[in-house]
Order: sequence, then C-alpha cells, then structure tokens
Amino acid sequence: MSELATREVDRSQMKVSDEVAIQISKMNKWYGTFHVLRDIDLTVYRGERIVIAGPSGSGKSTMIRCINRLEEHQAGSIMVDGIELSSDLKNIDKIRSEVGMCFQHFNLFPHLTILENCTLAPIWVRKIPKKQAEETAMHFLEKVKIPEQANKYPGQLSGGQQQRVAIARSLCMKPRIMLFDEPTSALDPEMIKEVLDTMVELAEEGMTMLCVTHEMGFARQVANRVIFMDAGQIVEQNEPEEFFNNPQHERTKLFLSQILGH
Amino acid sequence: MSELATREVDRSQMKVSDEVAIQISKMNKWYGTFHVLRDIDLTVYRGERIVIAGPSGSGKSTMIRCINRLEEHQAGSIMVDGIELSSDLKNIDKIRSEVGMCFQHFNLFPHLTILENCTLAPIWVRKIPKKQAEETAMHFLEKVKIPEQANKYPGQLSGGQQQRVAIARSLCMKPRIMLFDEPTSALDPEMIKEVLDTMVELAEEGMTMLCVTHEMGFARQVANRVIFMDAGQIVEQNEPEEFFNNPQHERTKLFLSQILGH
Amino acid sequence: MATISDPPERGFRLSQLIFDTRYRSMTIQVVAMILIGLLLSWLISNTIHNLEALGKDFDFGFLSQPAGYDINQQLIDYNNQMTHGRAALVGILNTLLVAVLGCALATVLGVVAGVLRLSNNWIVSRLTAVYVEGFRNVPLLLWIVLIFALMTESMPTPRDFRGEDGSSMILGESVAITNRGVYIPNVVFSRSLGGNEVAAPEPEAPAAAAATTNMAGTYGASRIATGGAGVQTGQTDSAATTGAAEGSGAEGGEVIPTSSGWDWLLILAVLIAGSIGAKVLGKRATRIQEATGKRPTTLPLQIASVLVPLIVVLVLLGASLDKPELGGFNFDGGVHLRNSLIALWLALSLYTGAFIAEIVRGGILAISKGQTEAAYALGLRPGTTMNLVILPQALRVIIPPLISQFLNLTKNSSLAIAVGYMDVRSTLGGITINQTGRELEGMLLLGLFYLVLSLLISGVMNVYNSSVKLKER
Amino acid sequence: ATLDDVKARGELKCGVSTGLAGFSAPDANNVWQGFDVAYCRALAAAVLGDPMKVAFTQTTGQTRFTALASGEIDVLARNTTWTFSRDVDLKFEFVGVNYYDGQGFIAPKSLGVASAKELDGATVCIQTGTTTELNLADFFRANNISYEPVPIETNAEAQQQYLAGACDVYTTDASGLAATRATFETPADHVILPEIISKEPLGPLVRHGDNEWGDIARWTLNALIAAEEYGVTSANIAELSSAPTNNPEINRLLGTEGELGAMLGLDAEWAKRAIMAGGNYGEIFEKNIGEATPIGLSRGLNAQWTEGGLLYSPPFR
Amino acid sequence: MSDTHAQTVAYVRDTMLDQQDPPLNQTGAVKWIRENLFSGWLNILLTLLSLWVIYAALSHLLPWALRGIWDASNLSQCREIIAELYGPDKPAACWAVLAERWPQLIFGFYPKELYWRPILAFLIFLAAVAPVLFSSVPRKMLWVSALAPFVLFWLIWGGSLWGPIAAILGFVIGWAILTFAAPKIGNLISVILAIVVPVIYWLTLCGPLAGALASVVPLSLQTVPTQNMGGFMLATIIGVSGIVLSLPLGILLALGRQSDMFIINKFSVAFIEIIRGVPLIVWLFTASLLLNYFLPPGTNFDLMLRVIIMVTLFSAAYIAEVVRGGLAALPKGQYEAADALGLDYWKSMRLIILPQALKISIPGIVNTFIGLFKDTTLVVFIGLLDPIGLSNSIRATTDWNGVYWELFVFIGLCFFIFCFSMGRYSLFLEKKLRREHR
Ligand SMILES: Nc1ncnc2c1ncn2[C@@H]1O[C@H](COP(=O)(O)OP(=O)(O)OP(=O)(O)O)[C@@H](O)[C@H]1O
Ligand SMILES: Nc1ncnc2c1ncn2[C@@H]1O[C@H](COP(=O)(O)OP(=O)(O)OP(=O)(O)O)[C@@H](O)[C@H]1O
Ligand SMILES: NC(=O)CC[C@H](N)C(=O)O
Ligand SMILES: [Mg+2]
Ligand SMILES: [Mg+2]
Repeated sequence: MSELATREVDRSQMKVSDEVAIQISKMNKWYGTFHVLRDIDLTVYRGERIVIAGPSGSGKSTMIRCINRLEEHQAGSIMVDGIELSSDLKNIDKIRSEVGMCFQHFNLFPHLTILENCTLAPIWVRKIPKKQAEETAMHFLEKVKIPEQANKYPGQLSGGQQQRVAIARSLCMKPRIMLFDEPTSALDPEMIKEVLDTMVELAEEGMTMLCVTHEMGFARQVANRVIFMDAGQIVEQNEPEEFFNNPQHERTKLFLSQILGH
Repeated sequence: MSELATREVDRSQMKVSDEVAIQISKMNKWYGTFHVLRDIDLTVYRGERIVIAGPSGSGKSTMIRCINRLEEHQAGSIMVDGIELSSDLKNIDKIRSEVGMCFQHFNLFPHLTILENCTLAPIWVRKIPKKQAEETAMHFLEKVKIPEQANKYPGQLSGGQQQRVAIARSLCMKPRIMLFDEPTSALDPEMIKEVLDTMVELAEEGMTMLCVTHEMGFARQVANRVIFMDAGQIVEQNEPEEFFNNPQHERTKLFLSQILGH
Repeated sequence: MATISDPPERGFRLSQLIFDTRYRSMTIQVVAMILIGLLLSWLISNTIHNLEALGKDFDFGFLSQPAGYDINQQLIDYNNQMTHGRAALVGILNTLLVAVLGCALATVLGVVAGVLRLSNNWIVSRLTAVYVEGFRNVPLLLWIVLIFALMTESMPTPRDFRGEDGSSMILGESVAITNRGVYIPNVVFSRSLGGNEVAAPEPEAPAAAAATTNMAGTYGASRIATGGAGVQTGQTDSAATTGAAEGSGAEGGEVIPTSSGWDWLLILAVLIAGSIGAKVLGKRATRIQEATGKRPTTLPLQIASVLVPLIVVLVLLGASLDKPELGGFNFDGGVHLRNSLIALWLALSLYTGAFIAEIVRGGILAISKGQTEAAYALGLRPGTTMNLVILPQALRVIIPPLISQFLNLTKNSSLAIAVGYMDVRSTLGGITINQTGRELEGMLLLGLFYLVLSLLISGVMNVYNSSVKLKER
Repeated sequence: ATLDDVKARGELKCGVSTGLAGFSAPDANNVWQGFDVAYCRALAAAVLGDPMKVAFTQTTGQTRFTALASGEIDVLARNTTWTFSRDVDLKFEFVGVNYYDGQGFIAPKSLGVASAKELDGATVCIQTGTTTELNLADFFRANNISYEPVPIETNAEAQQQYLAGACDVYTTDASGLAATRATFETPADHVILPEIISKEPLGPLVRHGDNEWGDIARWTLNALIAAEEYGVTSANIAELSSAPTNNPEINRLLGTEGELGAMLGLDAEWAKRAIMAGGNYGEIFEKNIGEATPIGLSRGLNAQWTEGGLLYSPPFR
Repeated sequence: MSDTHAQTVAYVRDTMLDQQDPPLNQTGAVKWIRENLFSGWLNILLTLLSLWVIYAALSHLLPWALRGIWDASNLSQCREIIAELYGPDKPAACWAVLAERWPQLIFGFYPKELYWRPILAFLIFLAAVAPVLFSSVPRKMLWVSALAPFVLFWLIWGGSLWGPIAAILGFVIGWAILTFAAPKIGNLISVILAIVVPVIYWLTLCGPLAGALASVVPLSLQTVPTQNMGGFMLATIIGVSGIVLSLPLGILLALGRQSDMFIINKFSVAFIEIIRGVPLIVWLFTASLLLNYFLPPGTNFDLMLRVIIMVTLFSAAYIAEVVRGGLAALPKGQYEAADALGLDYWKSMRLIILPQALKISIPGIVNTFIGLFKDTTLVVFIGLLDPIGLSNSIRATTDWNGVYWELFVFIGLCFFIFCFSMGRYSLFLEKKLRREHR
C-alpha cells in the first residue's frame, strides 16, 4: 500500500457526470427462502468509482452479479444504461456487452490461449476483425504486464498472471461499466500494486467501476464512494474520507476496526 | 517482522558442532537437457541453521529435494550423516528417516486426521507405540498452537493451519536434519510470526536446519549462514550480518534491493 | 572439521540384487518373467497333451471346407456351398453392421437423453431418469430377449396383411412392420453402373413392371424413403418421377432396375465431395469473418453443396424405389430388416444410450458453471457459448468414455446368440465350431477378431486423447 | 477313465436338452423327467446303484458336443443324430439308437400347405448346430426352392417364434415336433407335413477313446431294449432276479448267471438296477412319450424287431 | 466530488430490515409449475409429450398388471379365469406362474427343506458387508466380514466344517510369517514366504488335515451339489464371489500397470487389454469348453468355479482400469510426502496411496460390480440355470408354455432392485466423500 499512498491521484481529474449509469431500486433477491439481498437502493452515475466492502457472505458478489443478470432478482428493478433488466433476452444481450465483469475465480477458458481468451468476445460479439481484436488484446495484456504469455494456455500461468488475464479479457470488450469482484485476491503485494495502478488508469479515463475489494488503500485513493454491506443490505455509504474517518453505523465501526488493525 | 525483531535471540546459545551433517560436492542435475543445478558445493555442520534465498526458479526447491533423494542427481555426490546417497534402497530409507521435510505445498494426507498424519510415520517407520507417538504429536501440535484441531481432517483447516500441521508432522519423526521449503508461504503476517517463533525454538534446541524462505527477518535473527542461489548456482554465502549489509556479488545486491524495498 | 570420507566402493555385492534400486527391479522382473514363462509353457504343454489324448490336431484347414448351412442375413454373397471361412466373414460383417448401427443410434439416444436429463422441465428430467436407471440396472440380455419377444408377440404376421380388414403397410404402403421384421423400400437404379438386365419379353411382364414403376411415381412424392442411402424426400420425388418416365417410355424389353456396389460407391463419393465442399465454404466464412468481422450466412449454401450433386447423380442413375410387396409367404422386394437385427440393435442402443446419457450429463456438468457465466458476462449468446466454450471442453471429458462405451456395445453384440442373429459368434464361434469340432481354433480366431477390433478402437481413442492433451498444456 | 471318475464322484453327469416335453424337462419338484432322462437314470443305477445320482446339464444344439468333448458331461443323451462326421470327425462314440426318427415340418393348418415342396419362400425356424440345419439346406437346394432360415437356440424359443407366426414352419426331428405340438394350446390347429426329409437315428453318445465307458453306456441301453424283448418289466423283475429262471438269456442279463457284470467292471446286478430305475425300454417309452401321454407317439419304427420295428438288441452272451 | 449526488452519499441505515418471505410467485406450487413445466414453448411441448408417454405406458401396463391372476395351476386355466372375470381379449397378467415357481427362480433346484441355509447365508452376508459399506458400524464387526466367506461357503455347499477351518489356518500361517518373521528375515523375503508357505500348505496339508479332523469330530451339513443351485441364488453367488475376488486382483494389476518395471508393466497391460478386448461371453465359452484343454489331463473342476474364475479375471481387468484412474488422480506430492517420511513402497501404498486412490475410484468400482452382477445372466449360454435360464425351462413345461412377460417383469424387477440400490450406495459414498474433503 505504501506505493499507492505515495502516488498522488488527482481525483478531481476523473469525470463524474450527472448521467445515471445504474439505477437499482427496492431490489430484493432470495435463494429459495434465503433472503440474500434486501431492499437494495443504489444509484451509480456515469464515471463513478464505487468500492463495495463488507464481511464475507454479506451479498456483495450477489449484488454485482445481479447487475449483469447472472442472477435474477425477484423484486424491485435494476436499470442499466437506461434499459430495465427483465427476462427480455435482447435487453440482456445488450447490457452484457456493455458491462464487463471480472470474476473472483477468473473463469478463464482453459482450452483457449490467453490471446484467444481475450479476442473471443470482441470477434463474436462486437464483430471486430480478428487482426484488430488481437491488437486491442495485446494492448491490454501489455497494460497488465504479461504480453509475453499471449500464446500460452491458462493452465500454464501462475495464479497472479491468471488474474491479470481475467482483467485484460474483460477490458478487451471496452465496456462502459466494469464490475470487479475482488480483483486482487490471488496476487502478491508487488503484483497488487501493478493491478491497482492499471485500475487507477482506467478510472482516470472515466470508466464507471464497481469494485468489491478489501484493499482499503484502493478505496481511499480512487473511489468516489464506499458502500458497506452487511447481511444483504447496504448499511452505509459515504465518501472515502468520511467513511474511514467517521463511520456512522455501529456495524461499520466494528468492521473498520478489524480491517485497520490487521 | 517487527515482532521478530523485538525478540532477542541469543545466537551463541545455539550449538554448532564440527561434525559434518550434509556434504554436497560438485553436484549437478538436469531435467532433460535443462541444467537446473550446476556444480553445487555445500558443507552443512550439525546444528547449523541455513537460509536459502534466491529468485523464483533458481533451483532452491530442487536442491533441497535432492538431499532427500526425492530427485536423483546426475553428477557429483551427496553425503548425509556420513551415508552416500546412491540407488541403494537401504541407505535411502535410513536417510529419509533421519531427514525431515516440510513441503512448499504441505502434502498432508487428506484421508487421515491431523493426529494420524502426525503419528503415521513414527508408528510405522520408527515402530514407536501408538500412545507414545500420540503424545509426541500432541506436543508438537501444541508447539504450533493447534492442539484443538487434532481430530479434524486437513480439508477442514485453513491454509495457515495446514502449513503448521505440515511442520509438526515433519518434526514428529524427531529428525536430526530438517528441510523447510518456504514454510510461511501460505500464512498471513500474524501467522508467519507464530511459525517463525517455533522454528527459532527448534533452532535453539540444536537441530540442523535448511530453510528456503524469503522472510529475511528470519534469516537475520536465526540463521548462521545465508545462501543465495541464482540460475542453479550458489552465488554467494555468508553470515547474515555480512550478507545483508555488505553483499559482494552484483546479483545479490540487485535481489536484496528488491526484497528490502518491498 | 571432519575429514570427508571417500565415496564407498562401487563393488557388486549379492545383496544389491535385492536392496539396490537399480538391480532390485531387474531381479523382480527376471523372477516375474520366469514365472510367466513357466505358466505359459505349462498351459501350452497341457494343451498339446490333451489334444493328443483326444486324437485331435491344431489345424485351420476347416476354414476352407464347405459350410453346408445357410445364413439369412448376408451382406456379401453367400450360400451353403461356400466355405466356413466365407461364413465367418459374413458373420464378421453382420457383427460390424449391428455395431455401427448400434453406436450411431446409441449416440443419438444418449446425447438427447443426457441433455434432456439436465432440462429444468421436471417431468422430462424425471422421465429420462427413469429411462436411464431402468436400462442401466437391468441386464442387457433381458432387454434383448424382452424386445425380441415384444416384436414377435405383438406385431402382425405377414399373413395379417392379406385381406381387407388385416393390418396395412404404413408410409404410403411402402413400409411393412411385421413380426418377422420390418420391410422397407430399397433404392434401385434403372441405369445402374453394374449393368441392368432386361426383362424377358413375356407378354405381361412389361406391363406389370411399368405398373410397378408407375406406382412408385405416384407415391414417391408423398413418401420419405428410409433406404440405405438416407435419401430425402426431395430427391425421392424427382427420382421416382424419372423412374415413371422411364417406365412408360420404354418399349418392348423392360429394363429391370437393380443396384450394384458401384452405384453406392459413386453416391458415397459424391456425398464426401459435397461435405468437403461444405467445409470449404465454412472455412471461407471464417476467413471473411477474420478480415471483416462479419460472418456471411453459409448454412443454406452448405446444405445445397451436399444435396444438389446428390440429386443430380440420383437422377442420372435413374433411381427409383423398390417397395416390398406381399408375396407367397413373406413380403418380396425392398430391404428386409430382420427381427433379430432390430431387437439386437434396439436393445444395444437403448442400453448403451442410457450409459452415454450419463456420460454426456457428467461431461456437461463437469464444465463448471463459471465458464458459462464468464461467456455470458462477455456478451456471448447461448448458442455461441455452447459452440465455442462449452462443447470444446465437454467433448474432452465425454469422448474417451464414449468410445469405451462403443467398445462395450461392440462386444455386447455377441449376445446376438439370444435372438439368433447371425453374427461372427454365431457363425464362426457357433455353427462352424459345432459342425467341425474345432473349438480351440474357432474360439481362438473369434477372440482374436474381437481383440483386434477393440485394440483398433482404443488405439483411435488414445490418438484422440493425446491430441487434445497437447492442446491443453 | 470315465468309469473311475464317475465312481469317485459318486454322480453321473449327463447332458440333456434345454427342455423338450417328454424327452427332458424338470418338473415343479425340480426332478428331471423324460425319455432321455430315463436313460441317464438307468445308466446311473447301473454304475452307481442309485438312479437319482445324476447331475443334469442342459445343453443346446451348439453346446452339446463341446460339453461332452471337454469332459463337462460323461454322456450325452439329447436326441442327437448319429452321423458319420460326428462319429468319426468329432471323435464321439454313439452307443446305439434309442429312437429312430426323421426330420419333419410342422405348419399351422391355416397356412394351407399340404407338402414341404410348397414351401418356396417360406420362413423356417430351425435350431442351430443341428443336423436339421444341414438337411434343410440340402432339401431346399435339391428341390430348387428358396427359404429364409430363422436360427434359434432352444426348442422353447423356436416354439415361441413359431406360435407367434414369426416363422411359417418349424422343422426338427418328428419326435420333437410331436413333443412340441403336444404342449400347444390347440394342437389340432397344426399339421405335421407328410415329408420326412432325412434319417435321424437318435442315441446317446460318449467320448471316443474310452471304450470301457462306451461299453457300459452301450450295454445299458441294450439291456433296456433286451429286457422288453424278454418280457422283463419293473413289475416282475424282482421275482425274475430272485432266482435263476429257465431263460438263460434273462439270467445272464439279470446277473443270476454268468459274469457279464464283472466283464464290464460292474457288479452282477447292474442290468437289474438299470431296468428297475424306470422299467424296460417299452415302459420308458409308454410312460414318457407313448400314446397314452399328451405327446402320443406310436412305437412305429421303434417297436421291437419281433413286432416289425427296428429295435434289436445284440445278444447278452 | 460534485455535490450533485448529495442525496446518495452519506447514506446510513438506521434500522436493520427483517427477513421477508419471498413473493408468492417465487415459492409454492404455482412458481414451481410455471418454472419447471411451462416456461417457454419448447418446455410446454416437452411436458405435453412426456405426459402423453407416461399415459400411454401406464394405460397399457397398469390394467394388465393389476388385473393379474395369482391363483392358477397352469396357463390355460389362468386364461380361462381371466376370460371369465374380465371377458375375452382383456389383457391381464398371469402372476400365478410366479406364485407357483418363485422358489425355483430364487433358489434354483436347491433342496426345499434346506432353504434356510441360503437364507441364513444371505443374512450373514448382509451383516458381513455392513461394516465394509458403512463406516458407522463398529469396526469390530470386520472380524465377522473376514470370517464370513468361510461360513458362507460351508452353509451353501454343506460338507464338513473342517474344510473351511483348515483353509483359514493357511491365512493364519501367512499372517504369522508376516508379523513375526519379517523383522528377522527382511520384508521382501517374508512377503514371498507368506505367499508360498500357505499355498504349499493348502495344496498338501490342508485336505488331509481337514479329513483327519472330520473323522474325529464330524461336524457337517448335508452336501448340496453345484448343479442344484440356480436362479438368483446362483447369480448372487457368482456375482459376490467375483466382486470379492476381483478387487484385490484388480488393485494388483493397476499397481502393475503403474509400475516402471518393464516386464511387470507390459504383462499387466497385455493381461488387461486381452481380457477387456474379448466379450465376456466368449470367455465364458472358453471357461466351459476350452479350460480342460489348458489343464493337466484328468483335472476336472466344477463349472461354477470355472465361471467364477473367469468372471473374476474379467472384472479384475475392469477394476484395474478404474483404480488406475484413481491412482493417476492423486497429486504427486502425496507420493513424495510418503517417501520423505521414510515409508517403503508397500507401506506407502497401503497407508497413504491406496486408501485415497480407492476412495476416488469407488463410484467406478461400484459400477463395475453392477455390471458384473448383470453379466451373471450370461451363464445361461453355458448351461447354468440363472434366472433367465430358469424362465426358459419353466416355459418349456406344458403348464406354463407361453408365459413371457410375467417372468421377465419379475426377473427384471429383482435385478433392478439389486443394481439400483448398489448405484444409490455409490452416490451416497460420492456425496459423503465430497463432504469430507471439500
Ligand atoms: N446459489 C446459492 N444458493 C443459496 N445461497 C447462496 C447461493 N449463492 C450464495 N449464497 C449465499 O448468499 C450469501 C451471499 O453470497 P455472496 O457470494 O454474495 O457473498 P459475498 O459478500 O460476495 O462474500 P465473499 O466476500 O465471501 O465473496 C452467502 O451467505 C451465501 O451463502
Ligand atoms: N519436472 C521438471 N521438469 C523440467 N523443469 C523443471 C522441473 N521441475 C522444476 N523445473 C525447473 O527447474 C527450475 C528450478 O525449479 P525449483 O522448483 O527448484 O525453483 P525454486 O528456486 O524452488 O523456485 P520457487 O521460489 O518458485 O519455488 C525452474 O526453472 C523450473 O522451471
Ligand atoms: N432338435 C435337436 O435339438 C436335435 C436335432 C438333431 N437330431 C441333431 O442331432 O442335430
Ligand atoms: Mg464474493
Ligand atoms: Mg520452490
């Protein structure tokens, strides 16, 4: 974290517009009879960088996945880019090609090379010529510092490299909104730094970002807003400064005391 | 490391005798045509604590595994406890029961409880009565602070706990020589401290130890000697003080600058 | 510092035979070798002694003696004056026939059932579960016997097709399902490459032949032909019309349509060429996609590239259908799929299909949900996801056990004995052994045949395995 | 030697068919009954003294010879035709003829065939591995007509196929046809066609080479036939054997005179026990397949030579 | 930060929400039916098709089965009763054949008055497998399992009790050599001795010893010859002995196939491939027809024994392949850790490798066993009276000529129950294993 801390991010440089990117209202979700998400209300503006924190099992991943409709919500509504998420297949396809996602467990395609992993969706969804798709892919692979691995298979990479490929792959679609689910879980401190740097760069370019992470350094430096979840609810949300220095809710205080003490 | 640093280890307490425990001379090893180890010369005296460091892929693990004959070397000789490692099964069995090994990936037996993992070899190799073996095992489990997990299975433990079981298991054979391969890789900082404490204790009892690690705090506090490897060769070896403060070789200097800067 | 001792002498001691890793394995192997050798020579010397005592010899001469028995289903020319060797060949072909048919149907059934079993439709998945568990847990032999009994007991006899109120043929009078099997139309050619005979100029003959052909023309349009070539409705139409035109146009000596191996070879060649063409089209589409990003629609073109040449060839050969007709005791003409073949085929396919269903299900489940999700998250459509992400991975899991199921099916076809299907076990391993008393030679040949077959199949599997393994790591 | 094996084992292993009414079939009490079975029982009685010490092995047309050749059974009594190649080439020894038979056809009355020559194009059920198969091929070739064989493993299956109409006619030994027809629900709906297309002398057989055992098997059969000729029945045998009668032939047969038993390697009463097991040939015939049974075969060729039949036992001397 | 989002920033929840019930269309029958049966036209079509299939099957089967006649002494009588009760042409089953013949289908020709013996044997068998199958049964019961084979053999075949006891003695000798002599003469030699000495004992001393003991204290049951065994009893005997015997052989073959020793490896591969490459039925014919050629002149042993040997070899080859998969699935680290602890080859196999490899292979092994059990029906072709063979001979009698479905349904059901429960057991194990090592 020390490295990040030394870097001065000019937060005012990052554009946040008035345009609403994601609008979640009164969203509820059950797994069977287990109430995972309760009355979630959240408005994300275009260009915002939001960090989602919370104890394990609080529903962070589930919420993120709902935005992509990898999970179906059962009550309330979610609007992404002005399109309401319903069972309409066409809407879902449209939204998914606009929303990138980087999984907690990478989910790389083991039968394709790194490069093919990165070009698959651009070619088949965006209908971009192969050559051009490969150029974009190499660009992002360079950004995460693994261009030399392009022709290897995922099984031949280390965990950290895999995680970087996952990030690059989701960026290759050039989505307007990115969802990151603990993008640094498998990395060692040196690598963490590199990845966070890349994300800061993206943030500077104005991409809307939702990031589940426990790297509070990232939250402090990059986020506009920190959202704290517990037991399926948003318990507190605030600007990072306020959130860390002056938490309001009891639950938040407890959590922060653990994280900071660590 | 701060914790370790505060602890004063009385290095003069640890006994180093003149007796040779391990004698490696002109040892070479190839994987196919890839020359992993080149002309390794190393003499370890009984009671010495040696830390082996070096970049990833430099052959540290391979060297340690040769001492146990988990890998066969192709040229030169290795003598352990005065016995030459050759294809003779009797010698190999004898050496293996004297040399404990703690693997980078633990290699616990998932079908046995923690206690059974620890007593298996004493009962079947050392032919120690079960009751006595269990007492020894509990002793070491207490040392690594997990006696309450004795009846669980490895799958039910967290990574850090597993690593500590692996250490305890190798100690239960009461080997005269211990080989540790990155014994703290899976641990969070808090746990690292606990494990290193245990190893310091063992060192104080006079066990011969070879430890691959990047925890330079440990090297500083406990080791008699630090060995630095690169590209299959021993590049530099020295007492910790000298090694850290006054490295001789260019490669060592580069490596230390990275590690210390991290 | 202690002095370093010299490396110990490298002399050879006897105890090294047991304790040195290098020599120990040699010792064990030599002992094993001797034991195996002793066992084999013991068995062989026993056999020699026993043969001597029985006054028999070991001789494959019987293969060239006349067989004397008839075989009902022959893929190659055979009659009871031909040799035992020829009879064995007929049996081998019959075995291969039922094995190939069985593998094909079992794959279809298994894939369908495996996919349906994963369906989120409760009734459908339950129903397929009943199918799978039912067939997996009851002996194959019982199924064979059961299906055979079902066919002989509940289907009408050919006799029942006589008269007004009896059973009638289905699919426009072209297919008859009887308890002796199913009679289906055969495709014959009036300009066969093997040459056509011309009917003897009997007074009624041309008229009758013309009538028959005319009928083919009339019904051809509304009929799906299921003959050996797998011809589809469209061509049948034109082919039959051609046949009709032929029939009415011919004067005097009527050409009798027949089919020869050459015709089928030509059709096969055309089919292969057509599918190569289709592949080329697909490749071209990929090239265009890589260059421009847009993939042109190729499916209709691909279908056409297979079908058009085929239709042309069929018209040129003057294809028509030879339908089964009720003769004296049985139906004449057409292709007779005997009960024994059908029962064996169905039972083998249903049984193996149940196992394949489980393999397919397991293969699809083995590809973790994360893969589908990742593909969806990238915006891929379900169809594309299946083709580009799931199937390539699932196939690696599915193919090896699938092939060993094919192997099992082939071996299980030896249960033909239960329904009197004349496979290689019934001819070479049954009647021939029985008539000649050459059980040792016969069983040896039979075992060798199956062994070679299964080694071939598992060889193919190994090649496949290593080819996909290379890609992965 | 087989005799020693049998004695050591205390049990005779006899191969029979897989079930042919009147010839061999187990009843509900698990006891095998029938004409072929009776011969095995007689042989067991002669050799072991107890007609029940027989282990029956079911054999099909295909498995019977290999079973006998491999020693799995000691004797095969399974309406097997005595042919040259079986005797010479397959290396077996037929010990006699217990039923003179010929191959016939059975067809449903409704089919309306009166002669086998009208069967052009018919579907014919046959048992595989039999002479039937070969005779059939010859018959149709000789008459230049075609047929479609449906090969079948056992008589029971053949019967099922035939009754279900899967074949137009069923052909096998005439005795087998009669036995099969007898078990039909309405036997009267089926006719046995007049042609008998072959000679089928059926008899028990043993392996080549063990002549002592062959002799025992042969003379047991002959004893049954001779007993009928001399009027020795299960009813009067006790009386006839208690003391020598004035017929020396009977005396030698029943062991009250001469050394015939010892010559065979058996005791003197071997034939007496064989006959007591199920009666003489005539009794066995009448009880299992005779006119009083559902099978209803008349003696015909199988009458004693004295009554115009072919049964003729060599003299016991 | 712009202040446009003031309303969303600084959101603090003051009261925690309670857990609510999901909306009605998310639970209950309505949701279930909508989601599971009628979501989308394809699904509706499939549902209707399935319902039709079910209706068609049941409407044919149920009346036939339920109307069935249980009380008749032969088929024609049965048909008369049906015609009388339901009128002509109404399908109805004649279960009477089962009522009359079921003992035959189950026990074959085993003497009626001795039925208690196989039944008792079956119960003992169940007790003996319980500790092997379920880890919750006390471990002490394993002794029952070890002794059971001998007791079962004695109960089923009868004869003198001393035979099995003398045979057990051989195992005791082997065990004694292993435990007492091994420290003195070394492992390899003692293993060899522990195999050779008992074999010599069985071949020479065992028989006379049993005979001598029997003449002192005759403890014996009435002997029942093999020919009298049939039906499901026969299938079970062949199946169970095949299963028990093939497992150790299969494991050895798998180890052999994994071995680096060229000859051992090639021999195992050849054995496995040859056995698997040829259909079981050909092997059975070999057992019944050809085995006598390969044995010394004059040897002649029981057909059932020969079948058991063949079936054992056959399934051993399959088990070897399954176990090999399990061995290959173990990470290399497990082998290394065992080596590093100083365990020798056999100890590391016994204590570390095999327990894990076998656990992984259990589903495959159980499937092999199901297959083996089903394959016992093939013995009908070599003249043993398995259930299908018996159904043929029942049909060969005048009384029951023409009965098919009833017998097939009964036999099929019995096999289904056996095999299905074995399959469920393997699922149970699989789930349990998954729970144990996440
Ligand atoms: N398919 C499912 N069925 C039932 N419960 C589920 C399912 N998936 C998740 N859950 C439960 O939902 C809750 C929220 O899960 P989620 O993955 O969103 O947690 P999270 O906040 O991402 O935690 P973590 O930080 O550990 O990733 C958890 O309690 C989990 O047990
Ligand atoms: N089985 C093998 N075949 C070929 N090369 C191997 C094999 N095992 C290891 N190597 C190579 O040998 C070199 C040394 O490996 P080793 O595991 O000893 O490295 P290390 O110093 O322990 O590294 P790390 O710190 O990453 O554990 C590496 O470059 C590796 O790629
Ligand atoms: N039908 C039969 O089983 C016997 C047929 C004939 N008697 C033969 O020996 O071949
Ligand atoms: Mg999560
Ligand atoms: Mg290493």
